Amino acid sequence: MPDKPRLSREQIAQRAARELTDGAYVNLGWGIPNLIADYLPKGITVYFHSENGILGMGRRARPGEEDYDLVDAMKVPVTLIPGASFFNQADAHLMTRGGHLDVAVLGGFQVSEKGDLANWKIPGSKGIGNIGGAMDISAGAKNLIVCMEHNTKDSAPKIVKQCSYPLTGIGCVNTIITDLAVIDVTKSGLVLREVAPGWSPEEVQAQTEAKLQVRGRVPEINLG
Amino acid sequence: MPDKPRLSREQIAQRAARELTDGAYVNLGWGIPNLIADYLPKGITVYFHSENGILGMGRRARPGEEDYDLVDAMKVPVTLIPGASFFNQADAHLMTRGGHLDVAVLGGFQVSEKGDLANWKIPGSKGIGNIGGAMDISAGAKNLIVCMEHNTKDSAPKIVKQCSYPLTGIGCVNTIITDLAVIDVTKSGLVLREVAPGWSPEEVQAQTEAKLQVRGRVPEINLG
Amino acid sequence: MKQKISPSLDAVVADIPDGARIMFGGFGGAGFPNNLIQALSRKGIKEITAISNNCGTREGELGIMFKNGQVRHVIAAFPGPHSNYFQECYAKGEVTCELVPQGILCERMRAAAAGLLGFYTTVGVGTEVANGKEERVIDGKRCILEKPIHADFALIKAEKADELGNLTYRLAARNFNPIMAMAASTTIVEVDEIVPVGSIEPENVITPAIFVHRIVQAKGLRYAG
Amino acid sequence: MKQKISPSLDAVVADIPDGARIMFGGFGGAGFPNNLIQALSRKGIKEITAISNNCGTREGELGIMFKNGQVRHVIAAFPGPHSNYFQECYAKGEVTCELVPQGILCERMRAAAAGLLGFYTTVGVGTEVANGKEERVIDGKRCILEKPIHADFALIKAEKADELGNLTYRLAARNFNPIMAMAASTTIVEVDEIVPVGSIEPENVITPAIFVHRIVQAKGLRYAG
Repeated sequence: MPDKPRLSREQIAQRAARELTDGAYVNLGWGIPNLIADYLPKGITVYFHSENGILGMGRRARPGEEDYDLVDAMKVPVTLIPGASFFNQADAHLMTRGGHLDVAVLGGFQVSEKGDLANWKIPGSKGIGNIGGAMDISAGAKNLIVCMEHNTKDSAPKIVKQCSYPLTGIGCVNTIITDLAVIDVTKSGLVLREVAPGWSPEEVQAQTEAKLQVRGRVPEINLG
Repeated sequence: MPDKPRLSREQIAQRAARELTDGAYVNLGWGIPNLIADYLPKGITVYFHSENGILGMGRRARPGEEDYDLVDAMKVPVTLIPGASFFNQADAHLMTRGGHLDVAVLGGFQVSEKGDLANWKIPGSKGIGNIGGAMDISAGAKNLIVCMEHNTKDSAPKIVKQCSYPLTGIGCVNTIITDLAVIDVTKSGLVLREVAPGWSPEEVQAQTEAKLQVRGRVPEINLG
Repeated sequence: MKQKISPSLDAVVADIPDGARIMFGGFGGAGFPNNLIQALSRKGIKEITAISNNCGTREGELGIMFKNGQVRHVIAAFPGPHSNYFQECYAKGEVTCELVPQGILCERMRAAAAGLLGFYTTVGVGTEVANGKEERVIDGKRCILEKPIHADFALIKAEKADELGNLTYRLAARNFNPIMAMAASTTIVEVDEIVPVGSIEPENVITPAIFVHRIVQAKGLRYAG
Repeated sequence: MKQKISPSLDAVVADIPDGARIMFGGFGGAGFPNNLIQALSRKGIKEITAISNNCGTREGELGIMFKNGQVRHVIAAFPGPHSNYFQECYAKGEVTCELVPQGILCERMRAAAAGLLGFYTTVGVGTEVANGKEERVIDGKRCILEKPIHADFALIKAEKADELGNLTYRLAARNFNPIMAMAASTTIVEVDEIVPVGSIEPENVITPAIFVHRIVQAKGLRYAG
């Protein structure tokens, strides 16, 4: 495995933030996605959705400002932006499942070349596991972005031909953003859109089990 | 047909009102049922439900008091009682269909001995007909009372072995209140509970196509 | 901030194409988007599928669309004895109509909104409504399969919108409006008043802004007939 | 007026029998009926089926019920990494668990509330969740049949109740509570405050009184852990 710098978790979030546009309604999942709100492009307003019935979450609450009736899906006290609204959890998931969100960003254990996502349970782990809202979100998102490291801690590829982990959803992922690349899931397979600075498409492919298609020159990820 | 006095429409409504208990949630349909609110027993509070999203309707609006954003299912301007609430039409019918109402009272063209109800369309009538909320209400009511005249204008029985009119719901009616009788629909058939003053069970049976069971002495309807 | 406020009734409906599937809010004279309906009719739209509890009253509410022969198909629970123009069109075979129990009409729209593909209900079993629908027994109860009703546009009426599209409704003028707002691809709301963002208490928002795509302020014509 | 207000936490749960199916509101530390849960546990109830997004945190929320071995079966979306007592019970086989996607958990309860017998969804297709469920293709999409979830009781938390049982919720403490209120045969609500009838604006009622059977005022214990 090339000993070159990869994007940090924060940089993955920063790159993902550039996929969000002004006025978008967006759900952010656990892990790297949850860092995205800190890196929004200047001048845009994004309405963050939380599955517990909030639209228009603002920044996290500062010490002393916490209200434990106002928490996000990770139980973290948050604030509201003007124009926020509350609704019940069924309506919150009517939004996720019904395709009302513009973008959903989830973490991932594995993504397959067909856009299958596995992100809720590690095989052999103790206990029954936790699904939460991930299956509703992945089934309904108009544009599902997965943010994750390109490889496991043991260097195994996480972008695979077929997921070996328990699935969250099938054919649901639109874009994968990792510490090495931005990859689009298309009908004809995975297309390499951008590579991490200093990495070649061939080097990224070597870290990837699934075949990555290259169409012309592949630019480097620009965090500017 | 015996030339004896029958209950008036108002008296049918008055008798039906006695089936309502304190605190009950009640939907009243078109026709005779709509007269019931005027005859509530003293000292009880009933919460009237309207399928357009009102719980806690009060009396009809007096002249000059009308607000055309506050109408019942018949488009008649109404008032509210304290503790009223508004909700959308889907939730209004979640209440009807989900068995949340204590009592629903509908008008009827025919009721069969199995409790089938026909009340939305007269065979051979012009146009496609109007279902409105009647099918949801009849399918979901915990206790469905039908108020109607015992016979058609042509003296034909409206309580029949099998409905010949287009059905609203099957096996849904619990009690029938007419200008001649109060009849319960039971698993073993129709049971005559009360007869109009001056009418004998035999005379009521003669006006009824379906078989009426008589268990002991059948009291007269008491409007007191 | 994305701009959802439209300068005029005519502008806000300008791109609704002939043949569109359109939901119309309102019940019993309350909560009808009368000004939007007038603008849509004025624009000369043709061949629409209208999804609405009823078919208007005389020239009021949806009535004008039938008078002008602009509707090809209706999905309704209570076409209405007062909708003489609908009745005429229907008798002449110029309009077809699917009659749906009112609560099922709501649920089918909500299913579309919620990304569900169908549901089983006992409502309508054994009646004309069940014709052609899949029937089965679940937990000992006969039930039929009902499918979602989607629409390209919803025209709805609210009392207030903030500039983002959060809505509140007045009294029983709420009725079908919040359901249709959720079920259509593009929701256009006519309101009495547009208020600044933040004016509506977040806990009192009835339709969250995510469901509202275009807002137009209109003085309320009303057809109580 | 029917009296729905109960004098005490212990009285209000006294008749909930062993083996009952009970829904518990709350999400992320907000909106849990903690006082009712404590009373239910204190009463020594046994063998319940708990329907809840999660299984509590340590001894907080539902945690105490697992610590005391009072739960036989759980239907949950996110049993939770922090519910150590649930995890222990589950590992020992003392508790069984049905894992349900969170939005589908809501919809299945809402289906029970709405008198629907089942619905088709794409959620969970091709995953463990689909095991044993009917699968079919509707409009070209693979989907599975999900059935309603009913309960004997719902224990919920609201901010205010009027004396009839109309409820409002504070901020995101709303979450599952309004859905469960509609889905259970008997709904018991713990509130911060009981206000006179007429104090809540009819347009701002979130849970109409028809869904609320018993009310108890309780100072809020809170388990933010």
